[in-house]
Amino acid sequence: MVALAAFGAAFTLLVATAALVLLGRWLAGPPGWAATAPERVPFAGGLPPDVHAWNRFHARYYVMALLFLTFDMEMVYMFPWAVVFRQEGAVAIGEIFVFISILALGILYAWRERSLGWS
Amino acid sequence: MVVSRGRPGGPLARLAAGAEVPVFVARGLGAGDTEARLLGTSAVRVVASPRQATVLVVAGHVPPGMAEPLARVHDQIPPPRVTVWRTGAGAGALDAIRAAWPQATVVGPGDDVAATVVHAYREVLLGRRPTEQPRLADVEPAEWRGVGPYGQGGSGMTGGVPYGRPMAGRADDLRDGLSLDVVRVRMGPFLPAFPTGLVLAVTFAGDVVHAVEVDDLLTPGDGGLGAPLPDDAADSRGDPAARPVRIDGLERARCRHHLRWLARLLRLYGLEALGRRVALMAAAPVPEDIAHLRNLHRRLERAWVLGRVTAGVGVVTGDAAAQWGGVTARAAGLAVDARSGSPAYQALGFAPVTHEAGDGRDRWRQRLAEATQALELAGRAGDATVDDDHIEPAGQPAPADLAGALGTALTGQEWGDALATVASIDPVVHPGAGADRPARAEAAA
Amino acid sequence: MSLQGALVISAALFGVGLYGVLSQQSFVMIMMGLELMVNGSLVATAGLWLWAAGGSPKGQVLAIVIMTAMAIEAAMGFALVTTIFRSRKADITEKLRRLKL
Amino acid sequence: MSVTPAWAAVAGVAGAVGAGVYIAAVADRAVGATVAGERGRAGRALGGPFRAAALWLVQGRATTERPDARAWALAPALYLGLAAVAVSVVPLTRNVTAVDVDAGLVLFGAAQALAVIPVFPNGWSSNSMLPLIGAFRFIAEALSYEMPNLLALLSVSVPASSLALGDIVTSQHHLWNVVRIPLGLPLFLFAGAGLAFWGPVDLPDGADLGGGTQAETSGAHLLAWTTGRLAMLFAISAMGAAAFLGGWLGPVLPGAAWMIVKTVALLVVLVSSRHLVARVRPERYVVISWAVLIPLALVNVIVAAAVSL
Amino acid sequence: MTSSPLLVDIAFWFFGVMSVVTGWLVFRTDSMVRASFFLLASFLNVGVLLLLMRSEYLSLILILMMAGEMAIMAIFMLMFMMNPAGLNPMNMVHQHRAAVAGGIAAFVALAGIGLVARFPDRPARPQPVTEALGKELLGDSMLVFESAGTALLATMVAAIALASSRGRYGSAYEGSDAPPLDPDTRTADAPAEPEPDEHEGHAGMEGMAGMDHGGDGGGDGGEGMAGMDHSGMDHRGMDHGRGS
Repeated sequence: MVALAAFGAAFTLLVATAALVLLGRWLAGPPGWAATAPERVPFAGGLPPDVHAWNRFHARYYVMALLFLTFDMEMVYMFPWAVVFRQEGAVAIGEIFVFISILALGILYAWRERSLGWS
Repeated sequence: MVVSRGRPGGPLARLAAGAEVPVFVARGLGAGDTEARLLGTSAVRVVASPRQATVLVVAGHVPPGMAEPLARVHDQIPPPRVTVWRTGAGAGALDAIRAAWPQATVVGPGDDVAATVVHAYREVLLGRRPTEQPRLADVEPAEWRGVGPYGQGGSGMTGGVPYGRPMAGRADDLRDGLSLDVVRVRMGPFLPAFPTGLVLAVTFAGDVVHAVEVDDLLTPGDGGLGAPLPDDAADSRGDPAARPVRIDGLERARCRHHLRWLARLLRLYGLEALGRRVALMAAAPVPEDIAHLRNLHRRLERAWVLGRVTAGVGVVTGDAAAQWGGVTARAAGLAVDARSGSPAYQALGFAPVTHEAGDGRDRWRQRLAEATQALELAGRAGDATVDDDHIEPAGQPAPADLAGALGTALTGQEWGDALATVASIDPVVHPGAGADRPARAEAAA
Repeated sequence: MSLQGALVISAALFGVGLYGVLSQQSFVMIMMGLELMVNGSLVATAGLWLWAAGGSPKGQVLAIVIMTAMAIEAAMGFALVTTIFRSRKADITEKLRRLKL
Repeated sequence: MSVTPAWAAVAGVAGAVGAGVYIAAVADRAVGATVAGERGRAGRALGGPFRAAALWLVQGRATTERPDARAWALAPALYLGLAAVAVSVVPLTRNVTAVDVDAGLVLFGAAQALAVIPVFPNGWSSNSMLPLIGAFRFIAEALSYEMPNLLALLSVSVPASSLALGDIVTSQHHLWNVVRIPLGLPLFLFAGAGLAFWGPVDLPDGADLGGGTQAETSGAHLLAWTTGRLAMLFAISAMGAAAFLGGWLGPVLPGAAWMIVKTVALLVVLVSSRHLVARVRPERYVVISWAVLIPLALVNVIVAAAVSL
Repeated sequence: MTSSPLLVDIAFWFFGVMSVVTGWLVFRTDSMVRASFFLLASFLNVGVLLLLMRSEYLSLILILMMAGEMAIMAIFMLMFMMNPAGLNPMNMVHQHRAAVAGGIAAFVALAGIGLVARFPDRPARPQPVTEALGKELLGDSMLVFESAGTALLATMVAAIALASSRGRYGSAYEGSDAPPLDPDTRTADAPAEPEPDEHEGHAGMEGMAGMDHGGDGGGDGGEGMAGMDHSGMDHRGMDHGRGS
C-alpha cells in the first residue's frame, strides 16, 4: 500500500496544480471583459475569416500516425525486458534484437514507401 | 471597459509598468525604420499577435482599404491598450490622425518612437490615461441568435450560420485524394511576417495551401490616414526633387532595407535575439559597420540549421525568377541589375553579386551580400551621383502578375513553407496587385 | 473492491461500447465503441489476475496482448477508413453498401 | 522506500517548480540579451519575469467567437499539472523523492505522454485557423518525438535493471550514463525540447503562426501556458540530470547541491537553444525523427544492453 | 491517504463509475475532440483501477499508450466526421433502440455471469509485478512476445499500404483499379452513393437506417438523447451541395 500512497500524492499534485491554475484564472478576471464582436474575431492579420476555422482538418501525417500507433506498442514489451535482462543475460539481448529488428523493418518499409512525410 | 483585478494604478499594475512593453507593429505604407527601432530597443518586445500586445504601433500611411483591418487589430488587443501612430510629416497628416483616432498618440518621423511607446504604456498602466475603447461597432458577422432549431443559427448538419459564420465546405485535394474541408482565410495585411500591405486569400486544405488569391487594399482614396515616413528604403529613389541622386545615400538605404528584412526573417525563424541585433545594426549603418556585417554574414553561414531549414524552400528560378527580377532574380543566378549600366557604378568597380539556387537560403545570402556590397560602395562613392535610369531599387519589385507569381510559388506548400517563401521574397506591393484577378480567372476558365 | 465489482464495471464498459458500435453511423465512432469494449475486457483481466489466478504473470501477459490487439485494431481500422474515404468518399456506414473498392 | 506525506510532496514540488520556472525565465532573458549584443541588462533580467507576470495578470483575457471555453481553460492547467507530476518523480537525493514509486520512469513517461493531450485543445479550442494549424502540427511533432523519448528513457533503465529512479541514479556510481550511453542524453534533450515545444522545435507556437496555439490567448491564460512550458523544460532538465548525469552523485558538495547544479546546467542549455538555433520545418522534423532518430534510439538501447552485460 | 482499505474501496468505485460515465459521454457529446478526450478519460480511469488492483506497470503503460492513441483517434475523428466541432448539434445514430437493447443485454449478461459464477479464490501474493512479467516474457511467453512483434510489423505494412496515397512507384491508385465498366468513371472518383439499383440484398440495413430517418421527432429522439438533432440526417444533401 506504500506505492498507492505515493501515487495518491502524484494524483493530488496533478489536481492541486490544475485547480490552482484555474483559481488564478478565475481571480484574474472574467473571460473576454465582455468583449464586443470585433474584439472576438480570430486574428489573421486584420481581416475576418469567411468560415469557422473548425473543419475536417486534413492532417497530412496520418500514415505516420498509423505507424506510431503500432510502433508505440513495442514499448509495452521493452520496459519489462529492461528490468530483467541482466538476470537473463545474452539470450535476452538476442530476443530483444530480433524484436527490434522486426519492428525496424516496419520503419524501413514506411521510409521506402515515402510515407513518413506529408501526403 | 472593466479590467476587474489589478486595475490600472493598482499595485500589480505598478509592477507591470516596469515590464518590457509588448508591442504589435502594424506596418502601413512607408513604415520606414519604425519596426527596426522598436526591435532594437530592449525595453520593448515586438510580439507576433495583437492578443499578446498592449501597445499598437502604426507606422506610415494606412490607405482606406486597410483602415478597417487596422481598427480590427486594434480591437483584438486586450485591454489595457494604447495606440502610438508614427507618421511622416505630410500635409496635415498628424492632425488628420488626431482627428480620426483621438485616443492615439501621434509622433512624427523625428520623434523617438520607442520612448513614446514606453511612456504611453506606463501612463495607461499607472492609470493616468484611459485604456482605449474598441473602434469597430459591436455587430455580429451574421444574425444567429434565436435562428434555427437550436437558436444558434445553424440548420441541418453543416448548414446555416452557427454562431455567426458558416462552416467550411469540402473540395478535392491537390495532393492525396482525400477530399476533406477547405477553409478560406484572408491573411494580412498586418500579419507580422507579411510584406507591407499584402493580403493573401489563402484556401487551406489542412495546413497545406490549396489556392491563393491576392486582394488589393492599397488603392488610394478618401479615408486614408498618415503619411509615409521619409526613411523608406524599399524604393530608395530618394528625394524626387534632388536629381541626380548621390550613390552613398542610395547604397546606405539599400543596406538598411536588407538588414531590416533580415531582422524580420530571423524573427520568423524564431531567432528573436539575433533579429534584435540585426535591427540594431539596421538602425543606422555607416561604413565602419562593415566589419560587423561581415561578422554577421560569417556567423549566419555557419548556422547549420538555419541553412538547412531555408534551403530548398520557395525555389524561384529560371523564367519565374526573371519575371520577379530584382533580388529574387539575382539569388537565382540572373545578373539583372540596373546599376550595371551606370558609368558611375562602373567607376566604383561594381559588379552584381549573384547566387545560384534561388531558394530561401540563397535569398538571405544574396541580401546579406548585397548589404555588405552596398556599404562598401557607399564608403568608396564619395560624392558620385547616378541618374534615374540606373537606380536599382533595394526592395523586391512586384511583377505585373503578382497573384499569378505568388500562386505558382505557394500552391501546394505547407503553410510554414509558404509563409517563409512570401517573407523571403518580400515583394513591394503596389496598388492594383490583385486587380487582374477576374481577368485571370476568366483566362483559366 | 472485489472481483465481482471489477467484473460489473467491466460489463458496464463493454455494454456502453457495444451500444456505441451498434448505434453509431460514423466509422470512427464505431471504433471508439470497440475501444471501450476492449477497455472493459482489460478491467476484467486485471481483476481475474488479482483475485482468481493467483497473480500468475501470464495474466499480465494476457493484458498486454489485449492492449496490443487494441492498437492493431485501431491502426487497421483507421487505415481502412482512410482507404474507403479516399475511394468512395464514404464516412458513415450508410454510404457504403458494397464493400468492394 | 519511505512514504512522503501528500502535503509535503505537493509543497516541495510546487517550490521546486516555481524556482525552476523562475531560473528558466531569467536564463532566457539573459541569454537573449547576450545574443542580441546588449550588456548590463542583468538587473532587469532578474526582475523581468515578475513584471511580465504582473502584466499578464492585469491584462484582459482574450476570447474568440464561439470557442470551446472549457477545454481551453483546462489546457494550461493540465499541462502545468502534468509538468509538476513529471518533476515529482525525480529524486533530489537518495532519500528525498516527492513521489517514490517502483516504476518511476514509466510514471514520468506517462506524464509526458499525457502532456501531449492539453496542447491540442489549447490550439483547437479558440476556433481560429493559425492556432488550429499549430495544434495539428503539435500532434505530428508529438508522434515523432515520443519514441526517441521513451527509448532514451528505457536505455537508462537497462544498466540499472530497474524502473525506479533511485536505482537508476545509484547504477551510475562508477560511470555516468552520459558517458556509458552517449546517445541517450542528446536524444532525450531533443525529445524534451519537443515536448515543451521550445526553441528549434517550437512548431505549434512558432512565429510563422503568429504565436500558434498562443495566438488567441492573453492575460492569465498566457501566463499559465508560459509557466507550463518552462515547468516542462525544468522537469526534463531534472530528469536528464538524474538519469544521465548521475543525479545527486558527486564529490565534496552535498547530493542536493549536485542535483541542483546539474539540473540548472541542463535547463540553461535547453533554454538557450531558442536563441541559437533556427526553427525547423514540420515535415523535415517528422521524417528525420522517424528515419534517423528512432533507429538511433533503437541502436542506443542495444548499446546500453551490450555495455551493461 | 489511499493506504486505508476504505479509501481504496471508495477510489475503486469512484474511478470505476467515472470510467463508465466518461465512456458513455463519448457518444453524447457533439464535439469530436471532446469525444476522443472522453474516451481517453475512460482509459485513464481504468488505468487508476488497474493501479488499485496492483497492476502498477499495466496501469502506467496503459496511460502512456492511450495518450498517444487518443491523440491519433482525435485527428482521425476530425478528418472523417462531418461537422467535427459539433457547431450544429447532431446525432448520427441508426437502429438506436436495438443498440440500447444490445448494450443493456450485454451488460446484464456479463455482469450476471460475473456475479453468479463461482471463480477460483486464489488472490495474488504481493510481488514485484514488472519483474515477474519480464521473466515471463523472456521465458515461457517468449513466443507471445516475438509473435506480437511480427503481428505489429504486419499491421504496419498493411496500414501503410492501405492508407498511403502514393508509394515509391507513384500514386497508389495508378494501375491498381479494375477497369471501370462505365468508361466515364474511374473507381477512385466513383460517386459517393452507389447506383440506386444496387439495393437488393441490403434491404435489412436500409430498413434499420430508415427507421431512424423516419423517426424524426418520434420516440427515438426521446430516449436519453433529448436535445439532439435528427433533422441532421439530411447530411448527404448538404454534403453534395457543399462539396468541391
